[in-house]
Amino acid sequence: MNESFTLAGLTFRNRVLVASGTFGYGDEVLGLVDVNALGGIVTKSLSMKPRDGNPAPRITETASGMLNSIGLANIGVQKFIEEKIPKLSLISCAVIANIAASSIEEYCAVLEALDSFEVIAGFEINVSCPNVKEGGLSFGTDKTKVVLITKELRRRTKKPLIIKLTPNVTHISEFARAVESEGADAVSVINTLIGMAIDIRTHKTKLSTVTGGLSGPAIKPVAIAKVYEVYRAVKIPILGIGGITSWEDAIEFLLAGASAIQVGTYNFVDPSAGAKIAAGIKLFCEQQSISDVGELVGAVQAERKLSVIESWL
Amino acid sequence: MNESFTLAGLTFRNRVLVASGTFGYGDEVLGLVDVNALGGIVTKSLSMKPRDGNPAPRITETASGMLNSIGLANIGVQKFIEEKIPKLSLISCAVIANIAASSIEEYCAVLEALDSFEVIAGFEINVSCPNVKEGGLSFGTDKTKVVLITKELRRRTKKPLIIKLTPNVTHISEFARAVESEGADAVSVINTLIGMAIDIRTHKTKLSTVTGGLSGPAIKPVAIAKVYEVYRAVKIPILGIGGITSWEDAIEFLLAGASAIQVGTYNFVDPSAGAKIAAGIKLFCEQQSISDVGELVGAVQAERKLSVIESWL
Amino acid sequence: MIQTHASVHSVEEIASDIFRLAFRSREISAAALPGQFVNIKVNDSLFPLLRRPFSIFFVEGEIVSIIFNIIGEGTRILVGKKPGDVIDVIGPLGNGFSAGMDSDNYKTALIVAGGLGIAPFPFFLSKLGKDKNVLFFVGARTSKQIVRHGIDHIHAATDDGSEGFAGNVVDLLTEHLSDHHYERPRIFCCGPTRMLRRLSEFAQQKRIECYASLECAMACGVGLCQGCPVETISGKKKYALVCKEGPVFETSTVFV
Amino acid sequence: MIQTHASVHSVEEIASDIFRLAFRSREISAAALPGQFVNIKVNDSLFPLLRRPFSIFFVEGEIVSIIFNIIGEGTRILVGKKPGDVIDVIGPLGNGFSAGMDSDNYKTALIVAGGLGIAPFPFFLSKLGKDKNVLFFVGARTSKQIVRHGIDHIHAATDDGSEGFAGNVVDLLTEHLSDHHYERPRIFCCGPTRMLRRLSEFAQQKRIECYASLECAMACGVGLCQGCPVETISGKKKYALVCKEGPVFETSTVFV
Ligand SMILES: Cc1cc2nc3c(=O)[nH]c(=O)nc-3n(C[C@H](O)[C@H](O)[C@H](O)COP(=O)(O)OP(=O)(O)OC[C@H]3O[C@@H](n4cnc5c(N)ncnc54)[C@H](O)[C@@H]3O)c2cc1C
Ligand SMILES: Cc1cc2nc3c(=O)[nH]c(=O)nc-3n(C[C@H](O)[C@H](O)[C@H](O)COP(=O)(O)OP(=O)(O)OC[C@H]3O[C@@H](n4cnc5c(N)ncnc54)[C@H](O)[C@@H]3O)c2cc1C
Ligand SMILES: Cc1cc2nc3c(=O)[nH]c(=O)nc-3n(C[C@H](O)[C@H](O)[C@H](O)COP(=O)(O)O)c2cc1C
Ligand SMILES: Cc1cc2nc3c(=O)[nH]c(=O)nc-3n(C[C@H](O)[C@H](O)[C@H](O)COP(=O)(O)O)c2cc1C
Ligand code: FES
Ligand code: FES
Repeated sequence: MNESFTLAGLTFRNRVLVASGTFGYGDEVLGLVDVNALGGIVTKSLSMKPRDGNPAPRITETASGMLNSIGLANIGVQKFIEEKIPKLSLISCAVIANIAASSIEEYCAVLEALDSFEVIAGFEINVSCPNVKEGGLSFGTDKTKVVLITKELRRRTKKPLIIKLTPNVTHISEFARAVESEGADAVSVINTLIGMAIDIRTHKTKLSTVTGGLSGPAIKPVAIAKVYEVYRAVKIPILGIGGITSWEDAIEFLLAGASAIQVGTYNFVDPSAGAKIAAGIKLFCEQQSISDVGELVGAVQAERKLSVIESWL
Repeated sequence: MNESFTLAGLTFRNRVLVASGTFGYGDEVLGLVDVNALGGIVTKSLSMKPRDGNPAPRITETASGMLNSIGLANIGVQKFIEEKIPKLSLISCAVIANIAASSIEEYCAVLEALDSFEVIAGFEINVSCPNVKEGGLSFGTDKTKVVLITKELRRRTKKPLIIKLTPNVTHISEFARAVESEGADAVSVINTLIGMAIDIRTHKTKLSTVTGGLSGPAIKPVAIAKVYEVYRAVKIPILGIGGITSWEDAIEFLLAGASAIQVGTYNFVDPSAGAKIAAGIKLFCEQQSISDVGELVGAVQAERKLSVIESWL
Repeated sequence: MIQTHASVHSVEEIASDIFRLAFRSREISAAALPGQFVNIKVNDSLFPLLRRPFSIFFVEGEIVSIIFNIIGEGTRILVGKKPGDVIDVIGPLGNGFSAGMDSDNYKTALIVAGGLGIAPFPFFLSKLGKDKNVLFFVGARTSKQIVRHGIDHIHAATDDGSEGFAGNVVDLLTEHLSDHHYERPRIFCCGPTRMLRRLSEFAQQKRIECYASLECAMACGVGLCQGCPVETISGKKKYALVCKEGPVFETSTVFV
Repeated sequence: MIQTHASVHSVEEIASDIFRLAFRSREISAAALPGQFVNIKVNDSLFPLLRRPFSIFFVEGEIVSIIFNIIGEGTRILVGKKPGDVIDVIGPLGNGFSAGMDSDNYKTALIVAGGLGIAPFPFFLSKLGKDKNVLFFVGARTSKQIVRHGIDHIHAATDDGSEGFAGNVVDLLTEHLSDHHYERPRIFCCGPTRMLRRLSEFAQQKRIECYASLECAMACGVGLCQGCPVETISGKKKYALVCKEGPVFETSTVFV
């Protein structure tokens, strides 16, 4: 049974990765978790300089989900190179560096700083970051900016380049198509939904930053719909993300069109979730006599016989 | 303690309504529920002709939420007038007719058919409907269409006109501003999020229509964020909707900027939820010596001292 | 239809992997008709969110009971209930079998139940007119999964042949009726949709009236959501609502 | 740090509305240090989603215990656990009090606990060097809510004056220390943030070293999410992570 998946020349041992910001730099739980049972690790978003992140409170729980506003707290690319890369060189699953930045120049600089390290197998670009030059609006909701970032980064690396799309747009497929034509090798779908919570006793927002990102099982149906929308729009592979807690969830994403999946929030509940999910997918495929997990990708039977008028609400 | 709320001359007894499509036409559970304890009832979306709705399955449960694709099944405006209006005339809370249509002409025709009935206190317009003439794309994601619908309907009624916005757009506040300037009296925020689920054994989608609308507690954080975004953008009142199950949830929406709220999915769990929530708000305000529930509207302390760069992720 | 906080009376395994939960409710027990169902909120948390519908299995005094097997989160929570625990129940709901069963136009009730489809029939039997003959055909995976509560004699069909006819219950019925003749029969059935479809065909061939209790996903159970359509064959409407107009339908109105 | 399915040993109310849950874990009991915590998944459902952190209250053989009061869904579920139920526990986590307590630089441990802030101290006491003097100041709403487990003598402060000093525990400590002198004191404390802040001020005035166990919302408890920052006064970093670098901090590093 073939579990592996190849993306622009990079082979992942299996189709289960851990999502950016939910598994540190891959070395936090080495004693607790067998990371080599994963297809890959995506690092916490890295920026050029270290970032302190937002004041407390940074997280709050919601119904089957959570809100976060970590503020891209990270050690910065230099310290990452010095302290983390040596440790990551010892593990055998693929390491994808996730990059976040507040200007296009910064995206390029971080990528260039990392590109030569062999252990960095590819890049995932977090475009859900505020564009400081233009008043802090997110790059990710502005197609021209996303296109520009993709173009500039594509010129600078031969490694797999994955653009991580935000779901907070009307048509995510337009963004996927745009980055596909700029040469992105894959898209990650989805980042968190914008959400907010208020403490009714204090009248204060439950996150210091007012709004934050909603993740966890609550958003899974939205993520599946976005993956399916993107799958019908582009040919490049999709890394499906959003609320995955079990191998059943992972297979649902594969059926919807994801070539691989990432486990996010659920790592906080069970740091071994990724390894368990990979094992679950394997067992399921063996039991169903599926010889390659890839057969499941996009295999949903979505009978779109229905007239359009019947298709909404 | 003043619980009431006045919108364009229409006074609601309290700030708790039941949402369209989740309470039938108001007469289904008359034996079970005291509807007069509600501020108002919003009817199931009405179209000109009766609509059968979508094939089964139309609903599926998700983590702290549900997906639906009812397909706007309704008895049509004529039968509504003949069979439901006489019954609705016997209840004392405000009745808002919700209108859904597949063309601008149809929106106008339904509104005109209902405008003369005294029991219809106002209109809520569901713009999350496919625009049949233009290939079935939702009116609700196209600002020019939403503007046009508002303009045409505004000309045709003096009753309160509420536009119900879809959350499936990049900036919902732009839609709110646009309908405000066309004379809408209020906006309802939010309709369902687009979502999808797949049965991994059969590979079939769990809804006959592939995608559907996600509702319930899972979406509450998204709804709160959208209400807050709209609150900062417009002066007209907001009817807050999305995942409300308790008076605490209702107050969270008021704090975020909603002038009143609507209970949707949770009616299915507890058809008396609306009445209980109204009672809970009342008790809370009395205990806190709040003399008017309206004091809570928009009273969130959102300390936006943070620099923009810190405000996302 | 009432909404009540009912006290759990007992939970017991009445057949292999099949559980009976009994609760006390004066109002529901007084109003219940065979074939109706109750809609239960299994806990007061937001997960699982929706109520779970279950046929009324039996009513004895103020005690109403349901039977179920463990499918997912909802039934897993139900099986853990202890006497005295409180559950939020809405019921009785739906039309029930009454239209078909309280009729002089038949003499023999042929009851056909597949698996958990046995659920409505003990109560049905207890309310059936004394003038009727009853034949009870029960299909199950294995002998251990046959629910026998309140039923004197059954014609069993088991997948593994561990009791009665080895095979499915529709074949058993067909075979049985080819050998035996009954006075003015009528079929009442509940079970997997495939079984109901086959029975519907058989009944139409034999010109026997056939009433089936259907299952489908439900959000509200009371007609608020329009979430439970079944396509109707004739009639003005394309769909009927299983929760309100059903769950019992004359099969020729819903199956071709 | 290990992740284990631990078997619940007992759940009991040890003071008014305060519960003790004990579970069996060889690995966690062997590794635990005073002031560390465990992170518990209270059920295997998706609601509540995240683990719940609790200080290690006591370790006896292989039995680890925590104490808590009922706050929301998570603690409500925990209190319903029965002996033999299995809970998923990650622990022991965090730094614990060791840095401060295993030191020759003090002689008298002044322990100050507010409410549930008592939680880490019975275990702390059981591990404290025999050469230390201990004074135990405990604040609670009322006498009935004072947890006395494994503690011989306490100086109580109650809000309602039902036992000891009527008022808050910081005032009690202040008053007590104005009358008494202790050899080379050091403060160890846990409780509401406001109390810790006041103690920190007091300690800085008196030039007493003070170690506090902090609480804050946590998503992972192991350093993966960066969700639990506490602002640090000095040092190169603006924030420290409560779950990894804490929960115990020398108060002058986190409170002004
Ligand atoms: C009118 C009616 C009567 C029923 N009577 C019985 C009965 O007497 N005994 C019995 O064991 N079961 C009965 N069922 C099915 C029962 O409702 C489901 O087995 C139960 O809801 C499963 O819940 P769960 O949380 O354990 O499963 P999950 O699979 O976790 O449930 C997920 C969702 O799917 C729905 N669902 C799952 N299975 C079914 C199903 N077969 N039919 C409808 N919805 C389903 C649930 O309600 C829930 O919304 C009946 C269903 C209906 C509609
Ligand atoms: C290191 C540490 C040690 C702790 N030790 C104890 C202890 O020994 N005894 C005890 O009773 N409590 C302790 N707490 C607090 C305990 O974790 C919360 O009371 C508990 O999580 C409440 O969960 P709930 O589901 O009942 O409440 P809910 O209010 O429903 O929880 C909602 C969310 O808020 C979080 N939360 C709620 N209250 C707190 C809180 N005070 N601190 C942090 N997060 C919170 C929950 O973890 C959850 O994510 C400790 C917290 C931390 C961080
Ligand atoms: C605490 C937290 C921190 C995150 N940090 C990042 C990040 O640094 N970069 C990024 O691209 N995504 C980040 N994400 C988004 C996740 O990678 C993922 O896209 C999202 O959480 C949805 O998946 P989930 O529902 O499985 O968590 C973060 C999510 C969480 C919950
Ligand atoms: C089953 C179902 C049917 C609905 N039908 C309609 C409808 O006909 N018209 C409409 O404007 N909104 C409809 N909605 C949307 C709700 O009114 C509400 O906006 C949404 O469900 C979010 O609120 P909630 O999370 O409280 O359910 C429907 C929702 C559900 C769940
Ligand atoms: S289940 Fe809601 S209408 Fe039938
Ligand atoms: S709780 Fe996740 S890093 Fe501390």
